[in-house]
Amino acid sequence: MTGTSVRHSGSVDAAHSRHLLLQMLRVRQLEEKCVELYSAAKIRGFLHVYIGEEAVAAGVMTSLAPEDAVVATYREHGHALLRGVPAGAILAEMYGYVEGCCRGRGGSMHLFDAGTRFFGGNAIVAGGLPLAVGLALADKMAGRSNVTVCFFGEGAVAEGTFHESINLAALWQLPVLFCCENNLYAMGTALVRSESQTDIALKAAAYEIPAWAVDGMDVLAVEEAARRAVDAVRSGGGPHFLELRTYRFRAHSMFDPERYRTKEEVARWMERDPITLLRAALETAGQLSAAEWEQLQADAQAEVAAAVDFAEAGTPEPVEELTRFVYSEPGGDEELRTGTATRAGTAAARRHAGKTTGTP
Amino acid sequence: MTGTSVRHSGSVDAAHSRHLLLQMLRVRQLEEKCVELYSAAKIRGFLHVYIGEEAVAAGVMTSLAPEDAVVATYREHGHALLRGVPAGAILAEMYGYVEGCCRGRGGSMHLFDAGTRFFGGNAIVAGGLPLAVGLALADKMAGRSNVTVCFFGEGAVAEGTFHESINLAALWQLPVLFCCENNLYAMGTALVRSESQTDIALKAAAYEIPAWAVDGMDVLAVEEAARRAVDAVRSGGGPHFLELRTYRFRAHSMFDPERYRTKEEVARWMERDPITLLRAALETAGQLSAAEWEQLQADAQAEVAAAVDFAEAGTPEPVEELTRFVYSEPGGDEELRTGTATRAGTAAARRHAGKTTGTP
Amino acid sequence: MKSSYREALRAGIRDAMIRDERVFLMGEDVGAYGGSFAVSLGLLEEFGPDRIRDTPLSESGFVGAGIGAALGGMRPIVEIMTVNFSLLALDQIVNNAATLLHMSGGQFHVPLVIRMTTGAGRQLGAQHSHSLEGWYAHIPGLRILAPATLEDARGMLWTALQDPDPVLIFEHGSLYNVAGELDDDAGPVDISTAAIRRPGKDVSLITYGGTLPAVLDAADQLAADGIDAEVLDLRTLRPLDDAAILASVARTHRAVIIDEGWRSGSLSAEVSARITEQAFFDLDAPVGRVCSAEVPIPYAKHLELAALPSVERIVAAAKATAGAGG
Amino acid sequence: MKSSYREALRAGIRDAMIRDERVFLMGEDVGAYGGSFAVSLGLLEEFGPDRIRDTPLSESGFVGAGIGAALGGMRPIVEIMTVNFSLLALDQIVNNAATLLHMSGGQFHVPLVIRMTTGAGRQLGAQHSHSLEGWYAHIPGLRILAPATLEDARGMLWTALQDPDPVLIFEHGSLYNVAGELDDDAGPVDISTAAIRRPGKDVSLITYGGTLPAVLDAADQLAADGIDAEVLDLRTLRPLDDAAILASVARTHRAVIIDEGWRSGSLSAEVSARITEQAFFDLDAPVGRVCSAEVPIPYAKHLELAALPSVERIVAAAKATAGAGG
Ligand SMILES: Cc1ncc(C[n+]2csc(CCOP(=O)(O)OP(=O)(O)O)c2C)c(N)n1
Ligand SMILES: Cc1ncc(C[n+]2csc(CCOP(=O)(O)OP(=O)(O)O)c2C)c(N)n1
Ligand SMILES: [Mg+2]
Ligand SMILES: [Mg+2]
Repeated sequence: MTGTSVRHSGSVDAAHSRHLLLQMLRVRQLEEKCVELYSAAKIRGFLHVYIGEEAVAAGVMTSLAPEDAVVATYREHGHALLRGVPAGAILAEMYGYVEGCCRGRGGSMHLFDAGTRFFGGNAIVAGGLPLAVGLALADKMAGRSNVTVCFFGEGAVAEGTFHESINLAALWQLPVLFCCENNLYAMGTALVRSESQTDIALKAAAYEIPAWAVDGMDVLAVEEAARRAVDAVRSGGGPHFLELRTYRFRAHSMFDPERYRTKEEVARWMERDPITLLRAALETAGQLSAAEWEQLQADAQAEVAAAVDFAEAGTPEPVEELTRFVYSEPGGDEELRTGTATRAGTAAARRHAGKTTGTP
Repeated sequence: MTGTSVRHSGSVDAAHSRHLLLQMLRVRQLEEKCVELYSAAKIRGFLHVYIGEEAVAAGVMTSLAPEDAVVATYREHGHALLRGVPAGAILAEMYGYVEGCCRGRGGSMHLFDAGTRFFGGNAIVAGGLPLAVGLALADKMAGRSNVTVCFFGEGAVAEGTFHESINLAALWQLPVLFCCENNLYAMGTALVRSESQTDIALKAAAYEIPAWAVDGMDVLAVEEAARRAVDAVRSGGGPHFLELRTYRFRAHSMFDPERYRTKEEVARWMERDPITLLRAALETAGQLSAAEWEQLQADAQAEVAAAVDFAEAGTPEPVEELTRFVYSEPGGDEELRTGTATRAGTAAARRHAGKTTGTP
Repeated sequence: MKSSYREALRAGIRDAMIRDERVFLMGEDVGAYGGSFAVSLGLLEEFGPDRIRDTPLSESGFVGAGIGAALGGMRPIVEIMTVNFSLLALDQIVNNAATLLHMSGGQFHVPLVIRMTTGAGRQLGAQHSHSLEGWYAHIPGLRILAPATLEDARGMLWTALQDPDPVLIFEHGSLYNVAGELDDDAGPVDISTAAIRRPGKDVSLITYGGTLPAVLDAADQLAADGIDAEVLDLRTLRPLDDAAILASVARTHRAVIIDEGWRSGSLSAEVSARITEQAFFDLDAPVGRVCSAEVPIPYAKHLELAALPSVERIVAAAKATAGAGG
Repeated sequence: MKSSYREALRAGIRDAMIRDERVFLMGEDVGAYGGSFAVSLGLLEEFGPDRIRDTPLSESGFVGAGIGAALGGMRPIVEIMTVNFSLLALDQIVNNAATLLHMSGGQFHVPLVIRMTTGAGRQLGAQHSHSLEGWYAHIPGLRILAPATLEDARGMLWTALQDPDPVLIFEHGSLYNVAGELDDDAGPVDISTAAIRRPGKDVSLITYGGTLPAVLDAADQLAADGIDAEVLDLRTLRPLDDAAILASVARTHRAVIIDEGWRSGSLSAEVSARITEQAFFDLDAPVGRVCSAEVPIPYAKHLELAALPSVERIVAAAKATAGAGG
């Protein structure tokens, strides 16, 4: 299937589709709130939102088991949320509070959560790929049938680290699923100005690994491709590669004047908003009533509102603790010695949300 | 022609073939002398010889013009010699004498010569590739129709810098000829254990650049492929890539016990010794008499003997000069401010050789 | 004329592009995006995509290509978006740019300028807040510059481009918006000497780059308390202007060095060691240092601020030094 | 039993592989080739290709994979052939290994050990002779070790593997063939303290790693001239054992630091600055330094030797320090 574009075909369970719609809505609402909070100076630093690309994380995450691992980029709020990191812990992190999923030490670009095996959040383009390779190596050596999913942008493909990582994974037949979120731009650099070979799936296939291009605006297509790939990886098929063709509707970050693309181009892509597309398909099929749609939106909004409350109630870490977490603390803080347990702050955020988030 | 193996076919001028034979012999004799001198502790540090691979440098260099640029690796004595750096200046360099092509500062792995636009000698695997890209960029921006040839081993293909360099050259359509000397091993690491895709030409083609595999033991095939590629590059065809399938007959360096390959394998490849092959072909065609063969050998030997004399007569640089050449010397040493001129020591070696070396 | 530090840098690049056609600017998003910190904004329109050259995300590749282009006779200005990403290009910088002249026995010069943003203070977290210019200053073969003023932001580039050897210019991210008066015809500046930004006689405050404003503020506060601090801006971190450092210490007999690098192995350590070696018997008190806390820079604002040199810490260190010894 | 430094290292790796099945060794040519410096010779045969894992030439990739494997519960030993090539992996080391614990607010530990050869002295030229361990010691989050003795070569690894944080071990190339007696049951050693290798009362010679033998020779020569030098082996370059340094200086009142790094920004500068800061009024003379000349290491033997710290230069510096002040 190398190099061909996969689109979803066939029937899917309506309830499950509505579930996917909710996942995308949750990310959308959270991201819109982040932008709002940034403008209100509640969040600082660099902020990269995922609006327009929700189908990718939503479609991939459903195939993962709790023991699987996820590695993402600096545009990772959605991945963290759909992996199960509570929205409150994410927002509190961006507020810089100790209740944040990293005590406020990481910020927007560095969300981590041991409890859900969410390995970040990496602000070095392509910096997460070797980590994913290593996590998969550990699983393989230990005989565990886990999958490591690694998200990165098409801009990362030009980095040498991409090349080294894919080669290692292929050579050692490691259980990694590489998910390239091809949104056509790396900041202001269009794909045609960064790659001599713009067919990313084809490029990946040159490492002798199965690679498909997928319509990243069609969450059902993404889900189908991801399920197939995750199953293959899990059953010993070695690394797989998905190129998810998507688009970011907003600026790269809060500092981007978007000189490099036209409003018309953005508008054209917004016609393929993954949320609108799925909503329309469900409505056409009579599988989403107006009331149901209202309810999904209300659920997502309620979750985000609760998360804002949680973050607003957060507290700064005492400044005396500045030099903690540079080296591990011998014995020390129980919470921090576990490696897989959920931090107290994150657990509190989860309780505060008052309902399950519906993700694995 | 991507991915297919090129072998020489058709008739070639006998005198020219004998010329190529001589070039290979010159390298062979020089390298054998280096090994001898190393054992005699005249040469120190790391020493990597090119024995078995002579057809590659010999076949490529004939297509180059004086204004072209050459970038090589730590296994570069042959490239330097055939580019026109006098054998005496090369040996004196390895003796650590000021008459060496780099005053003895570089050693075996770092031969440089401004006069022949020989840009090293690079002991970081893949480290020379970006330099080649940059040299070609300079030529292209200045509107010069020069070609930059970059030699590297197949081991370099795994490095991220390879990937970044090929992509840049392809994207910007720069006049570079990439020559991958695929001798199947990177130190002790066999190609199959370093690349998931072992067809290097195919891999290179994934960057959308013309790439061919060539029998690197057949100097005429190499020359034909190189001429074709150099012409294409020079006339604006963008970067080209040659995979030259060859083999190193000796150990990686003077410290290599060669545990990773069998004597039988080496013996099999030695049956394809590029010198023996061409000699046999010429003899069969009645184009190389016994006397002619003796003469070629004698010529090569004489050149090397003269080079040894030259090196033996060398002198160490005064130790007071230790910290020179860290920063450029303002005004200062005329010889060192030119950028393209031949160093006095190198020129002396050339005079000493007492005859032209027969290379461009 | 009124100028920001960013505009001064841009004017410097423009000047160079106009003066010498071998000069070009290359880096990630220098063109279509307008520069990640808007330094090169508008230059693509003026000079075109050949000379304002956007690169893919390939720090090792395009820095190495800059070295090659310099070998090939061009005068490249390579922009690395931030010093954090320069680690990906370090092999090219240390093993090629800094050594080619030497390895070739003086034959091959590398007239390359690399510019990059450095420093913390904007809540960008551990992977975007390094201050590694002092670290780079360890490498022979490189010249390291840290413009702290508008004049230097504008004038250092041209002088650097005249240097036949590789020069790295570090622009502190917190300076881009600093604005002030800059002479219309502000021209090239010297890049080998330190500058006294405030003369004084009681203690030498030695600093550079992004911490200069805080040090000047600290000197004002100290003045109010009757301590007359001299502020020395190193400007060039390699090679260091020992003469200026020693002359200042000879006047004041006390010194505090302030830099944003992590304390251990910081540039401050080197300056301190040199003062000890060369002016030990001039000193009335041990040389002090104010550096960043030894922690990857945290995102949370209050923690980040606590990690960085502050006016308060500088004042306190100066007072401790002034009070010590006798 | 008789052992070389190389054999001691190998024994350390073997011990660790046997004791803990999560331990594995990964790097270029560690397996089929037998290790570029023969440290891992024979281990492939004993432990198989899964645990003695040859990697392609991809320093960034396999070092990063080591970090990932450590996150995933393994205890990887990553061998980088030499420190020179580690520059290609620096982004992974500095931006990931050293920061993940902090960025994650203490959640993710990186129990990774990276071993590499360092140093000059074998005529390998500018790209193969760096001594960058002192440079690495600038980075918070890393622990930096420099075994100089057989005991440390054998024993530091296991202790390093118990550390939940990344540890870098630097093996000086000139030590591999050094041989001597090593206890059969030589076991893990402490990795947080410096060690006095020769007690003395007149001057502290502070060093580590590859220069220790020369410093000990120098101390013998000094003894012949009536100067009783104490030799302190730092062993751990980060974090530094300040207490041991200060205690030695408190006894001798004079110190010379010897390291093979380039002088500017060397580890010696940091040690000097710390002594000045914490023991200024104990000192009878300025702290001295003997480092490498600030030049990419030349190939020619006489120039290389002239660039490196030598017994003569150490003796001279110690005498100058002993003679200074009064
Ligand atoms: C190594 C490195 N270089 C540059 C940057 C600055 N930077 C941050 S995001 C980005 C664009 C990345 O684009 P892409 O990989 O396509 O991901 P996207 O932002 O589109 O999701 C750049 C250049 C960085 N963070 N890391
Ligand atoms: C970045 C880097 N890593 C490791 C080495 C050590 N090393 C020197 S040569 C070599 C093998 C290179 O093999 P290849 O590229 O195939 O060239 P060949 O020696 O076969 O000509 C290695 C691993 C190095 N010099 N540079
Ligand atoms: Mg993108
Ligand atoms: Mg090879």
